[in-house]
Amino acid sequence: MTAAAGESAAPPGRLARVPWRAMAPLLVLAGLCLVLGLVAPNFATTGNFGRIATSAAVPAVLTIGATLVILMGGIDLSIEGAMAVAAVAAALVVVAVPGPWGAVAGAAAALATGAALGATSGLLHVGLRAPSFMITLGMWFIGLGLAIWLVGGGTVSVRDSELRSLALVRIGGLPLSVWVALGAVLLAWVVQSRTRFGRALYAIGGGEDLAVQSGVPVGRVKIMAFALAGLCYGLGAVLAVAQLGQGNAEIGEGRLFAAVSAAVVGGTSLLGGHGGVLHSLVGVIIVVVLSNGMILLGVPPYLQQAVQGLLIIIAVAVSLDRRGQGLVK
Amino acid sequence: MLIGENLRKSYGNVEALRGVSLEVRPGEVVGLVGENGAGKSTLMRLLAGTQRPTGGRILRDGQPVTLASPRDANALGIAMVFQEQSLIPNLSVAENLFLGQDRGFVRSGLIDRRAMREAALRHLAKVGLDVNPGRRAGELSFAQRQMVELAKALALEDRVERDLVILLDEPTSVLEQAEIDLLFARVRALRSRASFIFVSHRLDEVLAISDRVYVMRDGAMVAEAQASEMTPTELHRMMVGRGVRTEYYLESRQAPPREEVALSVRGLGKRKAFQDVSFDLHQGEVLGLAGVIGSGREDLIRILFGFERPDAGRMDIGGRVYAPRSPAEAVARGLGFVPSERRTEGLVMTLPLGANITLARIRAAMAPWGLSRRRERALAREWIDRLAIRAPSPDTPCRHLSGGNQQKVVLAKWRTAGSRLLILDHPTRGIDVGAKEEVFRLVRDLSDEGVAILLVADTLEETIGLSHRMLVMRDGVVSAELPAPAGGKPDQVRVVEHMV
Amino acid sequence: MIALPAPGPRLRAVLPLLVLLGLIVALAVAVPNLASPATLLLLLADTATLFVLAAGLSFVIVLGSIDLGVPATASLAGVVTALLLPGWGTWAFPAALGMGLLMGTVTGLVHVGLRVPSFIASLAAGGVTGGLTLWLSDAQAVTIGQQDRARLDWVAGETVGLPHIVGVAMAALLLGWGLQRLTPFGRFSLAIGASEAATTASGVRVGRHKVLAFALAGLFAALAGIMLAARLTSGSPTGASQLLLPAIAAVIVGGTAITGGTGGVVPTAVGALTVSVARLGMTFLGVDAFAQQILFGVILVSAVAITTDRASVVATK
Amino acid sequence: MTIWQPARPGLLRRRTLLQGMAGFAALAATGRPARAQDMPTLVNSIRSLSNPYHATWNQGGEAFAAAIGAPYVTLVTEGDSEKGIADIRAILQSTGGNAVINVDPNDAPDARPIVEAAVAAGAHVLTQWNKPADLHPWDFNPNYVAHVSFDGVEYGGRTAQVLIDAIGGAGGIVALGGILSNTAAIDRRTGLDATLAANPNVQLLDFQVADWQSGKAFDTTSAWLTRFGPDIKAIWAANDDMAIGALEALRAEGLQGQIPITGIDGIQTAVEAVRAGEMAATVFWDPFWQGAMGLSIPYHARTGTFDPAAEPPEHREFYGAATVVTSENAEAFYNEHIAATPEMDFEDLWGRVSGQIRQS
Repeated sequence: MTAAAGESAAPPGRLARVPWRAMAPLLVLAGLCLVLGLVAPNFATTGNFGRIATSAAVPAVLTIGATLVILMGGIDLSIEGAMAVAAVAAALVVVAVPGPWGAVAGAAAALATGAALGATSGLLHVGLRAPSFMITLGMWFIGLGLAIWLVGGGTVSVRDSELRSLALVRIGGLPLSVWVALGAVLLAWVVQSRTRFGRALYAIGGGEDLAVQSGVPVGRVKIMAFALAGLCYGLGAVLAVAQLGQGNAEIGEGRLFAAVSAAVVGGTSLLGGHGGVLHSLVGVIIVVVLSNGMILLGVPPYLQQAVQGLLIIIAVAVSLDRRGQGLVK
Repeated sequence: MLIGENLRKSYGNVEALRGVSLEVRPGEVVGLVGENGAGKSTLMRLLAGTQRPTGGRILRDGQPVTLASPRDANALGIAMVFQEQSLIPNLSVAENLFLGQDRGFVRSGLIDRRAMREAALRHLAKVGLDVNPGRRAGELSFAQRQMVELAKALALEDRVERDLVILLDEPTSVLEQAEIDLLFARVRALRSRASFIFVSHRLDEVLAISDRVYVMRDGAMVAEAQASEMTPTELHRMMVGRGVRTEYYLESRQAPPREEVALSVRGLGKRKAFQDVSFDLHQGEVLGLAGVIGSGREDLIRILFGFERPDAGRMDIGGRVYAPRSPAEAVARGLGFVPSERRTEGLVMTLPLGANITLARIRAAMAPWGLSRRRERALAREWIDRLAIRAPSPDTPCRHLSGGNQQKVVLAKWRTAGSRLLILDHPTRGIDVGAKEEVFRLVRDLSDEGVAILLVADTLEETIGLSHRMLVMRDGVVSAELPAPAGGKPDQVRVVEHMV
Repeated sequence: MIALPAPGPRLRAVLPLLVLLGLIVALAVAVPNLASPATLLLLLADTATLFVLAAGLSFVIVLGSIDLGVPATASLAGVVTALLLPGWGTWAFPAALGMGLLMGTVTGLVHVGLRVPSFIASLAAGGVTGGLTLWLSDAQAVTIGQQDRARLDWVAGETVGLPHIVGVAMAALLLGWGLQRLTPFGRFSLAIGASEAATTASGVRVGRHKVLAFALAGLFAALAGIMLAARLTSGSPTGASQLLLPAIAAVIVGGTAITGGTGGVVPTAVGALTVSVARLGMTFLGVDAFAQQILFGVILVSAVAITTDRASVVATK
Repeated sequence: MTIWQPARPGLLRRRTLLQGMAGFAALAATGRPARAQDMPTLVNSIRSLSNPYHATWNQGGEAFAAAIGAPYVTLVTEGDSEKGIADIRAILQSTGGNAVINVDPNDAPDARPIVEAAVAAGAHVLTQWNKPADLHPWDFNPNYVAHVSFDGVEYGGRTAQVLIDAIGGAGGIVALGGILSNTAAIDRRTGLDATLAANPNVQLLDFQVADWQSGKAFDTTSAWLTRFGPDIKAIWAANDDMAIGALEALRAEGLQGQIPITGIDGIQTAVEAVRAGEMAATVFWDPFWQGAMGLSIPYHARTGTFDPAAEPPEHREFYGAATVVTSENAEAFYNEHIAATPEMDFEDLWGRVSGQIRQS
């Protein structure tokens, strides 16, 4: 996807240098909040913003993981499977290890399981040189199956474990999970823009063959990216278990398409090389605000599904930098 | 000191380099000239490590070395400034400069952006380019990108103790005159730290900048001389060898074109590519477009075939307005296009011969009850015989054919489609000599059948040899229109004057 | 280029079939009273709906794109059939097929017109179709009354032991094979999937063929929806929602590369049967229900590993 | 031209290994091959094993099978009607009809093809929850033994009544529904609406769908807290998973226990919440009973203990007795059902019959 030929002379004036394309998702979010603020009853209240943040915590962490893979031009469908097996692992360990250490061990178990599943996806993708779409689809089933097998399909309750403090202890009006999610986004932003690994993601997304020629260790970076993505899904599982007080295989249901569409709505291009974790965060907030707003407006349930579909098309069509677009597959 | 000894390279049965030797002494600027297809780019790719020789060896400071990849070459202080873009568009200038080499800027795990920015500014200063290192490479102009690539090559200095060897492949083709002067000033200033190999079509430039000049022809080194003792015309004669080989281009078969106008173009223009181009193309006529890279001839033919829309001007075919919005409309109006990128735009590599031949006019393979493989195979066999295509069977995927045979399949595709106007974009690029002659015969056959041909050839000699008439373009404007009748072919040097 | 000694093209085309036959033989050995024609018919009948949906999907995948909205279109067709049967009689079927064609065309136009990646365009279109289906069915399964059930006979019935649904699936296979093998659209789909640039430069109207592929995917999805509704004598708004992943698996396991340029409905038929045999086999062998998911994932990964043509692939995304 | 040079021979060996593994994995699976002998195979067909309700159902089936020493198979539909029917047909084929099937159809219409297939194969079948209104066991004597359901309408209504009593008969209620098109969701909503109609000064502020999932219930409830805030006096949920989700949303804002919540299914976390006073009520179907007796009744019909044709209609289509667990009986219920593993008298076939199913 080479850039458009010779379009270098940007129109004169400061305003013109602002990349309108990259701002489109922010404009969509601002517009959405404006409309809802006017129309929906007490939408623009601190309480509601707090609740939006709480609901956005888990999807945000999942979308970061998905973004790392999408930046390279790949796709990761194993979110729901990785999250399920990580959640079940966390709950089992929390119950098994007595005392406050149980929560810490549980969280570690979830992160490790997620990372392990992610690394496996990466190894298979690089080793067998098979498309990431299909490898992660297989890993989705494997993850889900493992989760069901570990607890015989049941649910492990962690109602009174210290892990719940992530969801119940509030600082500055927001539960710990929101701060953890923000921390994760910040960390991911630093990794993405300030580490060699992060820049390699963009290099692979922008021109993999050039990156190989320049000596970027593409294979290692890809495996690391899938492993880090798995780590994010493990963290998402920890936050979800803390929030719902239980771990079972159904915890990941419906989270995949929400995460991928949030990343794309936020401006992270599926072709790789463009966007990033901040773009995806904006996408997540748009999706969560929309569903929150639709409930406040009392939109009938089956219309909500249609509205979400339309939003995705509008946001993607608006933010697509069609000028530099190669072939749209 | 960099020495190449008896280097050979062949692609399948096409021998691109037949035992070439050259030497680059420290602080020296060596010129390398030769026609398209003479093997210049192949030699450069061997020295830069992007490809591996099939024979001979490379010595660096006396030691034989094997260059498996550009990284190996960089480690030995050899860097190449590519002709096409080798920058990653979505990364910043600084990141492109240090791609794969950014280990030095890492402080406690994080890239020290300020240090990287300063280093980038330092390297950019070396090539006199004041551009914000934070800007994305995709937003720079061609000329700016060329300068960044030069800076990237020079950045090797920090990492390699020995003196550098920098390979410049057609660096001036996209630059304005002012930028060329700047580049030459930089090269002269850097002679203390690096030696250069300078490849260009512009013979005057090569002589101006180089100490010594090598001349290549048909994959072999034919001459080596001090630049001061050479003139462009002498250089050109050596490049071409014994005069224009009249019979090589079947000049005897160049019949005069017909009266009917196949295509008339008036005042055609495209911003930043070319302006005010007008010409008439007659049936059976071969109109050659001459010009160096950046003259606008490539953009012109892509507009004629509907890949892009012009900003100004009018075109007519057979009296009716012709403004194609897509290649499909161009084909519908009887145009055909033999692309320079044969493997990506010319053929569907995984599909067999027969399928490619009927791609432009599927009706040719349709029986009443549907697409008939039998009819398609018969058509393919017919073209295999008529064009002497060496292919095991009509069902072999095109990927397994040699360059020359692939080109014949492309031509067969457009003959099957019955194109009345054919655009040939570097038709003989990357194919062996034998196949070239067959392409020339095909061009003659087409011309005799009244097909109008617009030719963008690899070499000036080929353009002159094949064309009835030539349009010379320079920097987006038609600088001259020269007749090239059989027996009255213009002298190459006179044409070059209009080109450069 | 050191070409990896990947299996030759002829072997790769036959490989999925060998895997299928291997599985069937293994199953027949493991569960003796299974090896009977009745079981084979049972297997074909149970695979029919999945195959028709996957066949529709294969039109789009051969082009190098993907359509995640086909299950929603199938459910829509099921609901439309159930709603219109009492009033329109047998005209309900063409109406349902028409709806499928419409939704597929819309998805295609969004993908080609707005240049939105097909992954997102079809995901979003599926959301809209799903909403429409819930609204039409007033969010509940629409049962087909006793008096209209006779009209379903062409799908749900049997003659001399041969289930009609298998006949319908065979007809769909023949139609798909015809479209892909005998029509210019079929040839151009393969060419676009293999190299869109070369096909465009040969004067093919690529956009038009892409929209047609999505429309056909919608049509086949609608037929699958009708088959599902007929077998269950009712149209449910979420009837086909679970069929997306097995359908994609069927296309890939059959040997059609996800990147396009190869395969079609015939390999997809092999893939659909393989998926059914694998799922059924696991039930027959009494494979622990927990392990079935894991096994299915493993089979998917190994199928991809075998069918991906690695020799020419430089960078797989 | 492959720039990536994986010219390691190892890769080829790994691919042949993969091919081998895929083939044998299907064969050498861990399950028990089905032994053909006189004892019928007991089959439980349920939605999935990833939800606690059906997991307990499965344990009931295993307990009964172990008690009588019969082979036991679990089939899961994963929400796919086609797969549900295909799997049952497959089991009928492999057991030659010598089977007893206890099925919770994925959707009401699925019951017809399943019953017809079972009867044709000579197996005995008992359906639970979903079946088409015009499909009756007595039309397929003796193989279609019975249909057990739980009066979604009654218990949807009774849990609503518990809420109305808890909030003193007045105020706003919000309701969380299951997957829109599921019969259970529609029945329970009908019960809720009926009770609301009988209490004019209680109004339904909003009804939203959370697809039986606690995650969606959490988000919906927190949005409600914004929209209605203090006006929400009680939350009605069509199942326990969604009730727990709503409870956790309240707990995140320290409101747990202040707003009564009711769910249905009687899963362990819900019963514990009722004991802790954080939930007003749940309805315990006793999935363990459903899994066990759903097999025991048709098994006894097959072995001749009773002739289904001779049984009265309320034994052929009956509502199972369910226990509404409220704060009063929570403690006793917990000790009997959750703490101790319930020992079950598999012979007491009709002990839980509570009235014939209303013919709609």
